[in-house]
Amino acid sequence: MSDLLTVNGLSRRFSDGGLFRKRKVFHAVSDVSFTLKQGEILGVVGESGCGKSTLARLVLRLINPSEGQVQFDGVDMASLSRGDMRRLRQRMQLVFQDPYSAIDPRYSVRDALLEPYRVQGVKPKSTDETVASLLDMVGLNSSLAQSYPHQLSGGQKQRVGIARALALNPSLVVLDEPTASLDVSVQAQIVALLERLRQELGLTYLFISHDLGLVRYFCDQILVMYLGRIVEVMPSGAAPAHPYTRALLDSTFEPDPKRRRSITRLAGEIPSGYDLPPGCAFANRCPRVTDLCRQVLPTLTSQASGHQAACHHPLTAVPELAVEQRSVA
Amino acid sequence: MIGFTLRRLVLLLPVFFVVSLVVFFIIHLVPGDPIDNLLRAGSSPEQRLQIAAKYGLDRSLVEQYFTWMGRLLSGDLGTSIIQGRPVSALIARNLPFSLELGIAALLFSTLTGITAGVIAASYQGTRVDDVITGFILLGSTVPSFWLGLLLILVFAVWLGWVPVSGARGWSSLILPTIAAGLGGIALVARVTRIAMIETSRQDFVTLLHAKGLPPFIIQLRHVLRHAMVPVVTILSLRIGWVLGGAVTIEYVFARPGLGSLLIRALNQRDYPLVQGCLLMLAMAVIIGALIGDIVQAAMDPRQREVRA
Amino acid sequence: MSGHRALALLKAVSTFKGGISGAFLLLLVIGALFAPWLSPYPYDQQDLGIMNQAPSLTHLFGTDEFGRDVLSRMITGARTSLSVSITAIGISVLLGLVLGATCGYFGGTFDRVVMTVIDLTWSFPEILIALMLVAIIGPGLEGVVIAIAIAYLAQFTRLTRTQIMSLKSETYVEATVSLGAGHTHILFSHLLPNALAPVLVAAMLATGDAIILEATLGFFGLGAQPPTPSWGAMMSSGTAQLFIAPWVILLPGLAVALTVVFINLFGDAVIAALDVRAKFREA
Amino acid sequence: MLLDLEMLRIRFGAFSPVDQVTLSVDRGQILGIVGESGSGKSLTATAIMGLLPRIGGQVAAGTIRFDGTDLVGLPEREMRRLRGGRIALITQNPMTSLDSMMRIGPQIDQAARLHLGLSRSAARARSLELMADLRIPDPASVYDLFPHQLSGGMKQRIVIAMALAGDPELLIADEPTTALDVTVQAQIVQILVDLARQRGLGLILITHDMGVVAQACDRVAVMYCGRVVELAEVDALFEHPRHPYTQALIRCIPRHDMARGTMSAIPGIVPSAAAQPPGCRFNPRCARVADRCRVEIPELRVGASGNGVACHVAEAA
Amino acid sequence: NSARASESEAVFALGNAEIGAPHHDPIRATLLSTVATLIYDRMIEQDADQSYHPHLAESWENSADGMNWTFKLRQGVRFHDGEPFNAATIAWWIPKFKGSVNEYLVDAVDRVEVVDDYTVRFVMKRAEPNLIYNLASSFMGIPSPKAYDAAGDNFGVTEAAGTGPYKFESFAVGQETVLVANEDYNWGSDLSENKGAPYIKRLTLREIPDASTAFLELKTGGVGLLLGVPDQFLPQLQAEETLGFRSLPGFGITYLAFNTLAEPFGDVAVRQATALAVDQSAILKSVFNGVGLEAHQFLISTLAESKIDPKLEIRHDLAKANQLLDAAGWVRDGDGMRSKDSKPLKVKLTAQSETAFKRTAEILQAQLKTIGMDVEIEIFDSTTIVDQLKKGQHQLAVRQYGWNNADILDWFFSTTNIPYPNSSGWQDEKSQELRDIAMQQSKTLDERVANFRKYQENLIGNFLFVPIHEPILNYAFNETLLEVPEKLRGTQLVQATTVDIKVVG
Ligand SMILES: Nc1ncnc2c1ncn2[C@@H]1O[C@H](COP(=O)(O)OP(=O)(O)OP(=O)(O)O)[C@@H](O)[C@H]1O
Ligand SMILES: Nc1ncnc2c1ncn2[C@@H]1O[C@H](COP(=O)(O)OP(=O)(O)OP(=O)(O)O)[C@@H](O)[C@H]1O
Ligand SMILES: [Mg+2]
Ligand SMILES: [Mg+2]
Repeated sequence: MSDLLTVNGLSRRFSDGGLFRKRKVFHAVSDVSFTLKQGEILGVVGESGCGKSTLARLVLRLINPSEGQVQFDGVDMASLSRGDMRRLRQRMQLVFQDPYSAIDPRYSVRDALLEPYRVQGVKPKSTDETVASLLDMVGLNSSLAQSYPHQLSGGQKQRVGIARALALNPSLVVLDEPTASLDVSVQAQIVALLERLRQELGLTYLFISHDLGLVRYFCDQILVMYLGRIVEVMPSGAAPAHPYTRALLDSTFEPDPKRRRSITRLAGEIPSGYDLPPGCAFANRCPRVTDLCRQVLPTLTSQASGHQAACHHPLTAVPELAVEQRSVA
Repeated sequence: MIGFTLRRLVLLLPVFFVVSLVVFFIIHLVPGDPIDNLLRAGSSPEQRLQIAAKYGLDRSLVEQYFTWMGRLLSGDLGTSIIQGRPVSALIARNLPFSLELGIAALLFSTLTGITAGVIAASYQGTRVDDVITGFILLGSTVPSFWLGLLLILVFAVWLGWVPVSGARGWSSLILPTIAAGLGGIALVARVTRIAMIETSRQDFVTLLHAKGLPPFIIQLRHVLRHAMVPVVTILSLRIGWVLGGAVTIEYVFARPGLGSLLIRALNQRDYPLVQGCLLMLAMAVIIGALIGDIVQAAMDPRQREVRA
Repeated sequence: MSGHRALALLKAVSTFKGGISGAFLLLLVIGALFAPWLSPYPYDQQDLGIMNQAPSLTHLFGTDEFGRDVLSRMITGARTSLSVSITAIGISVLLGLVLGATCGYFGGTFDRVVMTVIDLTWSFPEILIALMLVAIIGPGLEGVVIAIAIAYLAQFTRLTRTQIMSLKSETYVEATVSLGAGHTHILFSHLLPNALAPVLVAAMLATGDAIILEATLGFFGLGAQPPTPSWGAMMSSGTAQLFIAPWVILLPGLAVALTVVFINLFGDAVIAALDVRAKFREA
Repeated sequence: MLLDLEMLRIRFGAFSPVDQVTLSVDRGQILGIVGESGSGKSLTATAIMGLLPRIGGQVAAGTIRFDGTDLVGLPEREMRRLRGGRIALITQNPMTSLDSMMRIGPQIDQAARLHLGLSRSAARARSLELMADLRIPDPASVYDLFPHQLSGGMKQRIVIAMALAGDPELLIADEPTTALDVTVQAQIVQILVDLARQRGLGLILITHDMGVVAQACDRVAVMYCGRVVELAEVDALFEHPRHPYTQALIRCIPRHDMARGTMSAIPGIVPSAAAQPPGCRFNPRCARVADRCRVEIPELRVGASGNGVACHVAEAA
Repeated sequence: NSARASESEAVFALGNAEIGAPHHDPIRATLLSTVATLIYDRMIEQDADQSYHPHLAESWENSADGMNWTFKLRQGVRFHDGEPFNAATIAWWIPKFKGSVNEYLVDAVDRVEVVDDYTVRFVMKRAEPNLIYNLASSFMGIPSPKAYDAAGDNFGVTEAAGTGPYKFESFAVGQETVLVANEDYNWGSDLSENKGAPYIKRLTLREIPDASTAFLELKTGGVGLLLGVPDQFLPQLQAEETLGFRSLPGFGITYLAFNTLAEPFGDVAVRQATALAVDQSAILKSVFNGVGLEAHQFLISTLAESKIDPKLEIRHDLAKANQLLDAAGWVRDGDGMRSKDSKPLKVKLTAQSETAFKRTAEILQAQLKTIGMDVEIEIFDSTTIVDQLKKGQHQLAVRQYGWNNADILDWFFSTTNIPYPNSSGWQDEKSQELRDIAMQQSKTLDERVANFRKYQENLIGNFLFVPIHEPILNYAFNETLLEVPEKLRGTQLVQATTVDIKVVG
């Protein structure tokens, strides 16, 4: 499989303030590199504000990076003209977290589905057929074409969002927490739909989520982000090497009362992206922290094949955990 | 906070320059000149030239502007051509009256408007809401000059409670205050009402109710505080209106004031006086907006944080 | 008009407040449009023999100081008052949309400069702006129209700008960008149409205020040139009339008040109707 | 029983988004209410708090018995005495649950001053104590901060402290962790569970996360379209879910040990409030639907064990 | 209510034309209110019939060649600041006008010679019979030299001192002036009954711009006397039982001005037709409520110069007007409007925004329609109108002047005053010759009268204006508060009458 997407040293800073106000720099994404092979599903997990959506926007070049490059199918996006970039957008699409606001409330489903063609100046053979087949593809009844967003349920809206993203036959689909605002039963439907579409259309997914369980279920490879940085890259089934990933995993509640277990309590607060500590950003909450962590930024190092962690004291190296444990029940 | 204020004040300098430019050229766009208003039947053409020379009106506009600006920077607003007195003195004489009425009307419309807005919001969707909104609406549909006359007729002529006109003592301030403030009530009440309703939909209000606090405490101590932010914004932007907007009221109630001074000056093309008044108003407006920002920042801790 | 905007209007009209006020406004507009046919007398026909006569069967609303029929003048006056305020607000809305959209969409220094100036015009008493403009432009309705337009420009610019700024961060706008859309498409297919509804409602309410402002300017002798009547000019045609022939002044005053009240009621009904839709969207 | 809801129906004008809600919770017990969005969880909580009139609703039928007294029809004054005192509420979003213009401390004090009649300083002392109990670092300085200066997890702890300030016997937490990060979420659930256990509070934990239910609750009420479809001990529920909806719900939770593509989904969509099907509301989506389900509304029958299910098929089995 | 508060207090409301005076310094002023006449005495007083009466000048004499004026001054007069009034005062005073806007008043005076303590002689640059008129002007109230020089720019604002019956107490610009009686006063003029201190001990003069407000103040007793009642209010006031009225002959003329340089008014026939179409009586009735007089010539009727040949007076004559237009080639079209060479008879009528002007314009519009003239009204503020007149942008204009001297003809029609104030653009050798005679070659008052009559007859024959209305001055007072003499003295209700007004009770 070829590399569809190559991201290299991508960073994005937001600065706040102005002429007369103290300037503050916010590191939303720092030094992120990865490659995504054709047909693969790459998962990105991390907590709110860690830069997942920013990464998605950078990858799609909806915003410009402060540093680093993104190569799509071998082409550096920075080298493209505005027009070329707009044309390239046909090949990479985005599905949003919040289906409720992803469609213009004044657009009917039909309008929304035809918008990609309008924007790209492509004329579909038959508009009615196109709309019908798109709806069919995402498992919606074609009678919904005349509906407006407020007449649809969340799951239906998300399906429309997916259909719109697929209208122009993209190769890459970035899914930015596509099920986060949906109920579990609907989430299951959407995930199943995404899986089917991937197989039918040979899509490549960059799947963003805060739910490690879901990502582990759905993705081939997982990027774990913490405060804008990748802390771990791991194959979906592997045991985590980074204490943060471990904590994430421990924080998910198993839907099984028989497996009630202790929860790792993380001390400390998530630092603000404005004043990041010099060392490992997780240092103040990490149970394994040493002085080294506070001073030196750990880089991604290989743990096993296809498994990297940015940690001075990765978990596989020390199997015993000296963590405060408490029983829930 | 002080730093924030200072920075905003520094920003005022370019604005001041632009405003002065606009003010100067606008008044000179108006046809006619002050000399005709100065000369009476019987005077000679030489006299006209003499006066033009005396006030520099014979020079080019650009030249006049720089002379004016030069004086301005040294704190001199110039001398009124028609009245022959320093512009600053004329403004100083009229300003207190404008302030008195403006502030009274502002207080009146703000207090009444907020009260009405709070009550209407508290009884949202009921008869009470309808009656209050309707009443306020009616008050704002009558032009103020009109209202002034009617108020005089009722309260001064028929009932004899207050003097008909003039600017002596608080009793003569009552009717002008009402006439000038009534229109503002609608604005304030509307904004207050909507802000209150929107605020009461927020989660924290639900939680306040869940704490068992009496509704009126919630409305007054919590919801109103939030609702005041947009009200303050609106009011701070209306400061110009406070100083110069009561022209019709001043006219009807025979009160002096900046508005009347400015209009008379405008009618007589008394350039230095018009420029002085306009500049003063513009500055008041800008400073009003600044004060509004500061008050808002003081009220809302989130803004305080960002700006500190 | 898009489907649900029509729906909102329908909804507004179907309420009690909305129905009554809508009917009144409709009558008013019809009256203004067909003024020459509806007026019992030519509005400028003087008859010094019947000066200042109280309302009677021959002159339902009485006569004025030149013996002209007040009813006829009020019907024609509705035409002037409405067209002045509607034109003024129309200009204001158009300009406000353009300025507000540009400022809100592109932001930056341009935005800051424009908004400073705009705020200044807003904080300045309308009456002063109007007096200066009329002095520059000359007498007649044009000056008044432009003055009113400028007086309300800030309101619409601000409103549009706020709308555009908040819409700009809506997900569906980003979705459009990710489809490869350019500025034009985003502005005209998404931002402006969505920003329009609140601006139009505000415009409607402002039309009422503009009628009052026209009246106030009439007080200073600005506006309609005699013998053209406007409600404002009639109301302020020498307050002496108040004591001699009150109907000449009171009736136009009443017309102004009623119109403004009904415009506001109708606006409220429309807002309520739109609000329902917004809630629906949330659900 | 501390709280006992029986056949509660909530009405908004002509339609009743919540009906046939029967559930109960005892002191020291944690009851989970799960259900998809719009299933009526929050409305039920609102009804218990007596806050329905504020949003224009009313209890149309049924009883809400709190410690023996029926809260339905209780005068507002007395309801207000309970609210924030013996019954407390925690809402979903800590970001918007605090008055952003008021300092943290006084917001916690309010309930204690109102319900316990404490003086300003006594209330303050108590608030600081509560904050310490909830492991808020340096309570004295947090006391004087404004909400925006705190992180989400910290804010939610403040909200909990606020709820505890009136010394409640019943605590209703309406999705207290949904808006929080995964790692923080775990802490908050932990805190609530500890509270129920240590203070002997009755806790109603409203959530849509079966994981939370499994890990934290003693008993569960599963809601679908405004009705409680199943009421059971937590172990029983997960081991032998009786209602087809409960069964389906458990099956669509992704687990890391599941192979991709093995997760099953519930077909169809939740019917809108305006277009509820006749009979069992789940019937159009139910895998085991019978003819009877399409016409006859199944009633929730609570047995002696306190468990029950509202399903014709499950009952027959 | 201050007017009732004390027996000897009163409040007057200034007339609309007097409002806005920035100070009470007669030398610098462009606008003076009644206040000035109360603080300062003049050398000569003029009565309602335009006759002259001694005041601070007990007598005066003009030499036969008109080049010397000798004045005998009243003795025992003191300024409010205690300074004596004498010949030195006059010698200081007259040169003060140099460079002021009022310089023209004493322009003809070359120098003032002090003959003795109470006699002064004005040596003239040229003969000026009108000097006596000028000396009676309110701008010729005499201030105290000492106070004047000491106060500088503040004179008339924060302080003022004259020899008049009232002393200055306070002045709030645009609002009110408070005066107190000068108890030492015993040099009242011939025109006053009361030669001593005024009866009203404390007098407030308020500025109330809105006529309705002023009316209501009078009615409620907030004001005792209105100095100038707008015509529209008169019927209303007359209906009030507690109010009393006095009037004085007018001080000016309302007229329709032509621009002879703008077609079609270059044609005397059109001007004449227009003039004859104007029905003064209808305007008097509807606009001015029957108050005042119809005007048929250009000067106020109390001036001797106004008594011209009655045949020349401009009077309504519709038939003749139409005849004239027919003859001039203006034919009526289908809609009744006229045109000539397919150029419609459509003209602009400029008017000021004040009610009386606007109404006059409206009625003129209707009247001119009857001769087929299509009139479009344009309302401007007064300054803009002056600007338009100066630039000759007008065609017809409703104007009014306030002047009680025949030399107004020179001001408006002399070639030297083109383009303004001679905005009619009138340039005619014969007219100018008559003007020169009237203005420069009249040695005595009688000669002056005769010369001006001839001058006016010439102008009227050229139809340079349409006289419309001669307003009279109306005063209303509250009879429960004040007692006002039946007969008012002076050209306006000023000092002469004020000192005779008593407070009731
Ligand atoms: N345009 C912007 N200007 C300033 N700051 C921004 C901007 N966009 C994002 N940020 C900041 O960057 C950080 C990362 O944001 P991002 O939306 O990428 O997070 P996320 O991981 O997607 O979070 P979530 O799970 O809540 O969606 C946030 O703290 C956000 O405040
Ligand atoms: N104020 C209201 N007026 C009318 N209907 C309402 C109101 N509030 C809620 N509803 C309806 O009641 C139903 C249940 O709402 P509720 O908020 O209890 O759901 P929920 O289970 O809490 O959902 P979520 O998980 O999204 O919070 C919804 O379908 C909603 O449409
Ligand atoms: Mg995101
Ligand atoms: Mg809920």
